[in-house]
Amino acid sequence: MLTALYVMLGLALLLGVVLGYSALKFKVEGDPLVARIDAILPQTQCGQCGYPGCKPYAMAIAKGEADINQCPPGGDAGVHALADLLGVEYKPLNAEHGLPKPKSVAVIDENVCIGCTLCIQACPVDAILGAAKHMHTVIASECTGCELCVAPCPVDCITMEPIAESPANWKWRYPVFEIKPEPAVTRKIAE
Amino acid sequence: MVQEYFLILMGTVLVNNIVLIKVLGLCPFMGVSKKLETSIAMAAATTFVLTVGSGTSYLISHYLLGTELFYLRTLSFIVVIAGVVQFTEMFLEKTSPVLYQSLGIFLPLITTNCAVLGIPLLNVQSNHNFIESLLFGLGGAIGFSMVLIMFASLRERLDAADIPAPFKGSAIAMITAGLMSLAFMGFAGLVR
Amino acid sequence: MNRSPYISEAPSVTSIMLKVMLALVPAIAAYVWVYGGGILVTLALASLTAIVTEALMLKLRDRPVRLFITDGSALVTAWLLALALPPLAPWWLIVLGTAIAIVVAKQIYGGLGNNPFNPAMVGYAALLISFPALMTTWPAPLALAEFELGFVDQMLFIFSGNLPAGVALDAVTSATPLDYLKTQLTLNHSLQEITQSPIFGTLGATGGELVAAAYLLGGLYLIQQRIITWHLPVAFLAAIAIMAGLFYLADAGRFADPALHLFGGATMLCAFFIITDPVSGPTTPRGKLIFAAGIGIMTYVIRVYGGYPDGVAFAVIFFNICVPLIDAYTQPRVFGHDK
Amino acid sequence: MNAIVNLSELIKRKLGKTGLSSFNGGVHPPQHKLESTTSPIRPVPPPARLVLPLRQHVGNVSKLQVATGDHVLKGQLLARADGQVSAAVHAPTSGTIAAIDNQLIPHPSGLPDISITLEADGRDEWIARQPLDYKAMSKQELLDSLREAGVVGLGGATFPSHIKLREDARHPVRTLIINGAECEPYISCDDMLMRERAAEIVRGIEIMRYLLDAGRCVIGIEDNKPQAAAAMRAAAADSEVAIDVAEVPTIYPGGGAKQLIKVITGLEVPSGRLPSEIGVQCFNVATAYSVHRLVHHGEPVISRIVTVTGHVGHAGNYEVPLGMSIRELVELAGGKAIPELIMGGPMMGFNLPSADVPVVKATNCIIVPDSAMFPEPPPALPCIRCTRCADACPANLQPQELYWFSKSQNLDKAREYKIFDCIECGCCTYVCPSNIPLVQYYRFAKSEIIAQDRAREAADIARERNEFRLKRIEREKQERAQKHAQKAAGAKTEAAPADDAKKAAIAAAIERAKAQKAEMTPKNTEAVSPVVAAEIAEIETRRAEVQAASTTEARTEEKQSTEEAK
Repeated sequence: MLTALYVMLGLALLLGVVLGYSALKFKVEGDPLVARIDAILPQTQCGQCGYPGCKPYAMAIAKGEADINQCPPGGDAGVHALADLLGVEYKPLNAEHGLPKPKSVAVIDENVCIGCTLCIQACPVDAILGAAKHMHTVIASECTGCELCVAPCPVDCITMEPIAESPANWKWRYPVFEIKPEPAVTRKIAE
Repeated sequence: MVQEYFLILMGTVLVNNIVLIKVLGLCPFMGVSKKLETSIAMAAATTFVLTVGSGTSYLISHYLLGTELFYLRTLSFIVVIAGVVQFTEMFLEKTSPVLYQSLGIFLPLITTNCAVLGIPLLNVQSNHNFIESLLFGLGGAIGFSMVLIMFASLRERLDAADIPAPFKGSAIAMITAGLMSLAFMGFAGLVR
Repeated sequence: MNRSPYISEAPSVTSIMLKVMLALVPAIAAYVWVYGGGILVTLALASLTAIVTEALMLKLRDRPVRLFITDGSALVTAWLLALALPPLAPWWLIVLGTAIAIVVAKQIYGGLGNNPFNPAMVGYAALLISFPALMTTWPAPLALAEFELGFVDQMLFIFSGNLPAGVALDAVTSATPLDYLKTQLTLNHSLQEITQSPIFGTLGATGGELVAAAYLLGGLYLIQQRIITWHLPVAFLAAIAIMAGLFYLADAGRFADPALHLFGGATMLCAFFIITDPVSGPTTPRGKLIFAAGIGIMTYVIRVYGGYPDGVAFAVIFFNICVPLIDAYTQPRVFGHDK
Repeated sequence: MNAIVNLSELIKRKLGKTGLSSFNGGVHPPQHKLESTTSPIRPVPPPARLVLPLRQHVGNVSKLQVATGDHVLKGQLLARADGQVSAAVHAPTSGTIAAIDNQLIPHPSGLPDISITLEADGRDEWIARQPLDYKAMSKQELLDSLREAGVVGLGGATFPSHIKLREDARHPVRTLIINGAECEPYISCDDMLMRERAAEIVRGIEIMRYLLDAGRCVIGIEDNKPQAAAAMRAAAADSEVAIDVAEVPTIYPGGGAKQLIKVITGLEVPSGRLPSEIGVQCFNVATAYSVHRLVHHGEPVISRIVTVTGHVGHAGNYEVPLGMSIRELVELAGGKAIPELIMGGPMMGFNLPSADVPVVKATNCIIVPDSAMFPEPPPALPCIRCTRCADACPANLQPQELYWFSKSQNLDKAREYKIFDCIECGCCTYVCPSNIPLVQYYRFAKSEIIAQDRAREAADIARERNEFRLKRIEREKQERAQKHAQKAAGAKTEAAPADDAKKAAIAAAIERAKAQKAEMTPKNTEAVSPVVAAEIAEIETRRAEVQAASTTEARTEEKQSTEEAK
């Protein structure tokens, strides 16, 4: 009986030493995962996920504090990508955090704008130009469509306008495959 | 001699394939076969654990436990395997964090993979010597890796197939595993 | 809108399937000549089962029934399975095998174009595992049989299992050459003694060699019609011939000559009709060579060392599993890319 | 059949008879060129109304140079090239600018785009034309005038030619290839141009060759156009420079730039690179012709040869002013009912969204189909992996795999299997027994991948800008804290030499509070000139009015807080 104890003790000690050594040897610094999660996020910095930006949300996911389905701008594809990266099950977007919308840009009605600069301070990507008391303009190409500038405007002069389809950004549609009748699920919705 | 070793290897890889014929280690087989990349990593990790595990287990059961302490076999094997798995985990986390993340829970679960414990126990049962034990472990590991990778590549293709809704996902995977098993049954009798 | 190209020059799927069936006709004729008309009953039964199960599954899956029934793929599967089964197999075995092939191996995976395994071979292997005795009971070629069953007798046998009064089962069946070879070798008979048996004919098997030649003929027609490419049959036959040749050269007393392996068993059927199934096979030229050679080698190994007299079905399914990997690693060089 | 043809070509090449190379696959669709080659090119008088889209080329939209109501002359510049990758647009006849707005353009999207509408005055009055003495001017000047004349590739790609004609010291062009292969069925505009205006084309080629300083010059013509080849050969013989005419085998898509380069030089253009990087440059014959018109006649690109064929009375080639309505053109050619129209050939063309779209620089062919010509294909079946498509693919791709990945929207895999090497020639669909619209799947996958890449790029920029902003805020906070600390330290030494920690802490807290207030005040309102201050006051009153009108309490509070801060 005692031998058995000694044997197990010895084994445990030996393994302990080996593992202890390798724990030191293979110590991981930082979390490279955050960068990879951040790369998937759409960088709208809109805060709809409940975190102050995309990076904080990425950190929260990496820590396991946040779920992967809290980013409406990333859409379904984003959730799929995160699920793939993290090896977890896909889940549909959490409606609490909002629903995906067509990509839009902020447009300032320059007749109404009073130049208060509140929107400039709200913009997470410095995409609004203008000095105090001068009307402001959105750099459309830099605007992420986060809508953070809409609420602070005291005169409600900012509107979100969906990006129109033009021959330059037009996409080919998914070909309709005639042989399949409508799947049962969508038909139910139609009813 | 060489021929015998070859037969052990072939026998464990094909004829008595650990997953499809012995039906061991189904948990990672079903769980980590959704993506080819992940399955290759899992295969490599399991191969390492199995080979090292069966070698050390042989040493322990022969030189440490002998015949009188045989009742400690399962226990000590588990301890050793857990240690090897822990080591693999640390190594992977350092070298490939993404892989580490995508293997997720299945990496520590190698410990409880019945194939990994089963092989050392089968070794003892069939009185293999050290080299035979190693080969048996390696063969089992190759067999496991082979079918895991084949299965993963097949499942990747099935992803886009027009599979009827009730069979999507795990159901078709189980059926596919069954049909794979059918193919491996044809090897029966190749090696006794 | 925007469906360019607006013109097309392609045979339809249906016409491809019909040509495959046409290519099987000589073999069926040879079958009738060698084993009697019973095979026609088997074919009809298998066809009927295939169409009924396929239609049923399409209905359940909510897919257009007429469109997919008329593509002819179910019939091809049924015919191939029927030709692989022993000619006088009982009716329920035929129905069961065809149903497994169509339902499990084909429709559950999504039907035409989606099945990763060769449906006919899945049906065959499932039957072989489940009913080994029935699946290895072959009728003797009419030329060798002690009692010659007529068409009606054969039909009765298929449906009821009863032979005409006074005829023993042994009188109408015989071991297939590959089967006989295997059992006799285990009894330590030498190859020379074994091949004295009349069932071995001139090339491989009395009767069987005629059928094999008919398959070869049909296969050449398919190659000429560009339904199949030469890669698969050539690599497969070459692999079997080389394996058999090497072993035969090494020890002619224990290993049969290549001719037996090429013309015996299901070799020719497999070479031109089974492994050439495009859906479950590889698509790259190099992949096809690897795939077919692999099946050839594995078939030979199972024949010589395995527990089953013929290993074609298992080898085909095994390499079906490998197809995605083979394809992934044999991608040809794309225009403008370095290798 | 293909196999036999390929084999025969292979043998021919092995015997070294042609000195030509070949590419994988290809198909042999029925030619249907005779319909449109029986009569010579017919000139078309300028119509009453022309619509000129500003996006007729690859690259940036041209910059407008005219306004509504302006009167312009034939050949006058309407829109200038914007940047290097762009081309100019000119008036094809004299008249008045009636409108500048969005008009339907011949584009597969069927979407309108910014266009100039020109009402012709019927005088068709030319602007002063000045032929160029190209040997006397610098190459750069010549390139600039090409850019200003709107010369683009007229084979269909409409890539601005001046970029391709620029000499590049790193990649000297050894072989200049002039593409007269015209492999698509039905189209014969290049064929007729070569037959009738071979000498002019050769003049253009001489200029191109001079610009590129190319060592060798080859005109590639498919061997189904013996008349064009003979005409070009005769014209080339008259030229002072050596120009070869190579009759290449007739096989679709042998006229694709990459394929033609492979056939003539045996070189493959590396994936994602330009032909110039392997020392080859390739132009359409019509492009060479427009270079000639510019240099020797001073005429910009205002018309092009268009094949009108199919279900029309007088199928043939027409020299059409750009901007002419396609409906008018088809009616001119004797087309009656126009249910649908195809622009381009039957392999790569597309349905026009309407007959009322203008002829543009890319319009090489208009097909008026009747129902028997292009019957609706039977329903598509699943792919049976027969690999006929792979055998036909000139890019040596595996179309069945690309289809599988595009269909399941597995875009990463599609890219991995090199979907961007697909030239969308349509050979795969042409031979598909299952009638799968393969090319459509690839177009979908490609445009989806491009959109994804753009989104990723935008995200990267947004991330950068966000990080920059966070850093800036952090820096400003630190600077403020530093300032306060200094002030506090100064106050401390003055007021309390006994070093009263408590007082210092309070001072710091006050400073912090002030700082917070300051932060709330927009920074850029400090130190304004009196004029601006007056303006501020004005805006303030206006804002007060606006806010008085608003009912929400929160807003009033906000306003108060801002005003307090001031």
